Amino acid sequence: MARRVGIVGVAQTKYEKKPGMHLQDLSFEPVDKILQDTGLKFTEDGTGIDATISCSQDHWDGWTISSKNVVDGAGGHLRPEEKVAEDGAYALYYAALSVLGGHYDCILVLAHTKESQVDGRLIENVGLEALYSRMLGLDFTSCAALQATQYMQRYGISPSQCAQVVVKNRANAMGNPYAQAPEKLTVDSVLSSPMLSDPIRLMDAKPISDGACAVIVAAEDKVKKWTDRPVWIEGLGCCYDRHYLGYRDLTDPLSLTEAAKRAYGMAGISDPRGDLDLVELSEYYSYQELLWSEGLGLCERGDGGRFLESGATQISGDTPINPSGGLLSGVPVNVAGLNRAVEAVTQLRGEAGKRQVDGARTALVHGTGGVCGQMHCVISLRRGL
Amino acid sequence: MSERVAIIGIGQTDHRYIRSDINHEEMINEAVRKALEDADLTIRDIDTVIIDNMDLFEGHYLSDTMVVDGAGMYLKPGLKINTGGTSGASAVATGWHHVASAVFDTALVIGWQKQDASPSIAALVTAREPLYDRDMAAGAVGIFAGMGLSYMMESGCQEEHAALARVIMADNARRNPHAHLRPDLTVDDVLKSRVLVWPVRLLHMSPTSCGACALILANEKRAKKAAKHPVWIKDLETAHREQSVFRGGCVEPKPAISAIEVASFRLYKRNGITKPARDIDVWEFYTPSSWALFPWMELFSICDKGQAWRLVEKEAIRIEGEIPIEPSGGVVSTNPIGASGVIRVAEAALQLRGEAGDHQVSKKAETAIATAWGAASWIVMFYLSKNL
Amino acid sequence: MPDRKPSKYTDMLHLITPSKGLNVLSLDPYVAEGRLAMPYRYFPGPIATRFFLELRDNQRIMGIRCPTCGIVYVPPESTCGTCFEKLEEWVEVGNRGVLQSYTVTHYTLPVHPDHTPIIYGLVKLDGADTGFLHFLGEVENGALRIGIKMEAVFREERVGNILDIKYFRPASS
Amino acid sequence: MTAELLEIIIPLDLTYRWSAGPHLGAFLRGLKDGKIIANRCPGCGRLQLPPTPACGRCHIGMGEDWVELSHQGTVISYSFVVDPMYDAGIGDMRPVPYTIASIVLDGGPDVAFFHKLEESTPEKVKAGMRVEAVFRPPQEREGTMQDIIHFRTI
Repeated sequence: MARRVGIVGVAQTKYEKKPGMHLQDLSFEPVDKILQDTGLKFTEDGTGIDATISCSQDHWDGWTISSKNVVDGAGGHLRPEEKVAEDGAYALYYAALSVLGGHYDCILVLAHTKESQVDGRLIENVGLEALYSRMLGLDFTSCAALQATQYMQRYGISPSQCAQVVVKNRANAMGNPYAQAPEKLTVDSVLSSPMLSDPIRLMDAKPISDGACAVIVAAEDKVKKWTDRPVWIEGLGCCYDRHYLGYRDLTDPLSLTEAAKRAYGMAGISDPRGDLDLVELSEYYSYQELLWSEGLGLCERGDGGRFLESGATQISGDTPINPSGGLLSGVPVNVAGLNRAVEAVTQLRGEAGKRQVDGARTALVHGTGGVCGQMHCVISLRRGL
Repeated sequence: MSERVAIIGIGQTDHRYIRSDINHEEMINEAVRKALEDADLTIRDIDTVIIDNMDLFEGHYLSDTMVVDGAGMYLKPGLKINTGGTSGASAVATGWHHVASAVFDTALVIGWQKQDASPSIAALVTAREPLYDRDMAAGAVGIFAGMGLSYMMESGCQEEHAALARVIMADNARRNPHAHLRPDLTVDDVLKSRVLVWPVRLLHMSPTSCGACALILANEKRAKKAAKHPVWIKDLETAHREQSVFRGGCVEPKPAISAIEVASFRLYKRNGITKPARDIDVWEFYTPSSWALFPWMELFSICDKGQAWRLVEKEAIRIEGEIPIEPSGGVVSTNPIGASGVIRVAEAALQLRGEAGDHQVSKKAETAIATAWGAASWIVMFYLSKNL
Repeated sequence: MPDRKPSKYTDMLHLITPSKGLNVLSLDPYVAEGRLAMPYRYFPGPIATRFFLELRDNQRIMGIRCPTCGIVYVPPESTCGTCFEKLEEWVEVGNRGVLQSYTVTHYTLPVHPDHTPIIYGLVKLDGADTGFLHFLGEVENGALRIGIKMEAVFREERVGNILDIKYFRPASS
Repeated sequence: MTAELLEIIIPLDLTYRWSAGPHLGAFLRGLKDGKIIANRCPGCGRLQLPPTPACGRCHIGMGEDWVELSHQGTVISYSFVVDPMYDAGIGDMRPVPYTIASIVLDGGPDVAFFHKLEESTPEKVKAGMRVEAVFRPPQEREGTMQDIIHFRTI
């Protein structure tokens, strides 16, 4: 690519239930933090931030045009602001493309969601097509349970292997001050949590969480000028699978593989497990960390369970997955994909404290949206020299 | 410099109050097939798909995921944009950035809304703060009443001129088979239409429509091999507005500079447009009410302050006029909200191709401005040109 | 059948219980309970309409075949996602099929029908190439395994939507 | 067979626990005490009504520099809500007709307050008219915009 795009700064809120915060308070917190951290301002002469790309959902905010809760604090007054109605990784993906397109040099990307203010299962129900699925009363958990049943039975993945994902990620979260639910767990404690929808138990699912985060991306020359620890966006890829559950092979994360292929192609990654120093992926349920590991080509199809048990994905392993604690430690939907990037950048800048993956130079960011991971977005990052 | 981007495929449905004959995925498919036919391409030639719509009108969460098959998005990269009334135009801008980035050669942009699914006003009102004005506010009529009121006081414009503007839009719409409302109107018909909030009458407001519009964008290499003459998107500009002053009545007591002026000044300056009325051949504004036409003609610097109604009185904005505005009949005739922003760009492009058929402007059309308006005075605008 | 006029949204308001409006739960921090209740009406379009009418009038499950890739979609869709072909070739599939996946959901939602337990399943009907998502019923503990034969059970009163099928139960051999 | 028109009718009914946050919360608590409170931006000095966390022009936090505004003001725009309309907040048709107005309160020139007018005969409602807030009796107030019944002409 002629032009390179990189990340100048990141910021995030603590992830927790926030009954005391209005949506505007929530979305402004990381903006206020990132403006102070980077010293950048919203400008028109190219000396600062040129545009804003936000990420939120009308259903989750309970607002038509949910970005009306973002515009004021995030430089939307008499300036360009657009809202991506997808997982936060897509907002970063679109911002990176916009910088590569040359119309803007510097874009503020932000995402916010308050899951605690509404019963998200009823939103997920209308996230299913209306003619054949919606009237059955399904939500994303019961659909994920159909995927987990098929995947686990076909490849002999055990509930305890899924529980080990929860144990790993909630332990990793103990090194992450932003995480909502850091905890030392045992496989048995996970396996004894109440069943939501066979085989998914309460602790196999992401907790309800509120939060927001922000990232500033910019063209190469400005990244170098504004930070001494640049992180370069080298690979971008996303992909849609089909919607209706029956039209897909739920055990084959085909659209994730395609998205990863595009990102790896752009970034020149031929051996993901070897080339990537860490992965921050979006596991809304424990089985998904195993399935997405296969989709990302970190291990063979069906080997997700053994790959987890091998210890390779621990912070000390050769391919740490979710050193941040992942979504299972509490990150809200939409914010999830952008939070993956915030954590990956924090790792690549060596600022991850107790959860730091030593010497990390390359990282993979993954976001997903839709029922049973219908669409995926993969972004590969590399620390600047 | 980024890749140059052109429109090489245009497709839209016939926009109607209700489409009980098809579901929304089939409506989208209709527009996509027409755009592919227009560009003489197949879905395999499309590298990425950008789609937009306003969720709560049909009540679908992640509505893009449900139309993957009909929209041709399977195993393709793409995403959904939603910026309210400007969603369609923001989606075109998103497509533009995707192609300009050189990561994609082509992009399919789809705007759609199927407003026969729910009471539109009730969905629109949920754009208000629930703890402040949501349970009292009632749609956008108040904004345009304020606009019309102050414009008449400042410029000497009379009600008859806004009625004439509405008649011209109806005349244009009757020459556009895709338009929704195509009545045979006289100024008296408009003046007898029921008052919503004086001076805005029922006929002055846009309908709720079902419709979809698809555009195919391509980089320079692909555009030059395209079946039809490519229309270049030379430039684009977006300017939103802070929301806090637009609580409730969406009226700002001390109106600071408007988003239209800010966005158009920037775009004009970058492209050496010094006299818009001369440099731009045709305009597709996004005016949800004919009362907005006058202030916006002046804010877009087509004419000086207070002169817009005189241009309308002289009927200069007609299809045969020297400054044709909204030859498609505009949003006041057709408003499937999610598609309206895309339709503006599509109609402007048809004019520059000389393919607008019965509503093709008489003058030679080489340049066009297409705009979208939404939320409380958010604006997205494009500068289109027949030549590179 | 006469072509019924589309209903107005006011005809659907009986499905939504009215309420007062904002209900202040606490003043500091300030939290108030509010609502977003909308009547949504979707037109199925020609393909889904034919499918629903066959369920209602003939207790028959129809699929549609793509002329290019040959896949038989049950339930049917208008455009083959893989080939982007318009689908018009109807195929009758049996009421029996193979269980591809299942789950028992242990929580209830207002959108759930009133029968319990809530068991969902994917059933690949004989003659179809895709899974059909629906409820499972008449299931003893431990009876469900991927691969067993299932059969559709229809409701007595059918109205022309997906719930005209009551559920799939393990097929009596 | 002529295609019969089928309809799939699925209402959506979501309940939200709206948090006002410190700024809008102060405003709503203020209404309960019979006050109309704005906050002033430390950057540009503009008042925001209702108070907001951030200033759109300075991109900084607004802080809690509260300013109590007069209950009297001038109407700058108005609408007569006449047509029957469904209200998603109450799951029912909204009682009509009523009149709404944007009102610049004395002491708060930067942003218009929004509420109902008591007067609804079109001839008697015009821009520039002076109005005053009519609060419910204190014991009937809950801390919502409905603590103000409407604005009456003065």
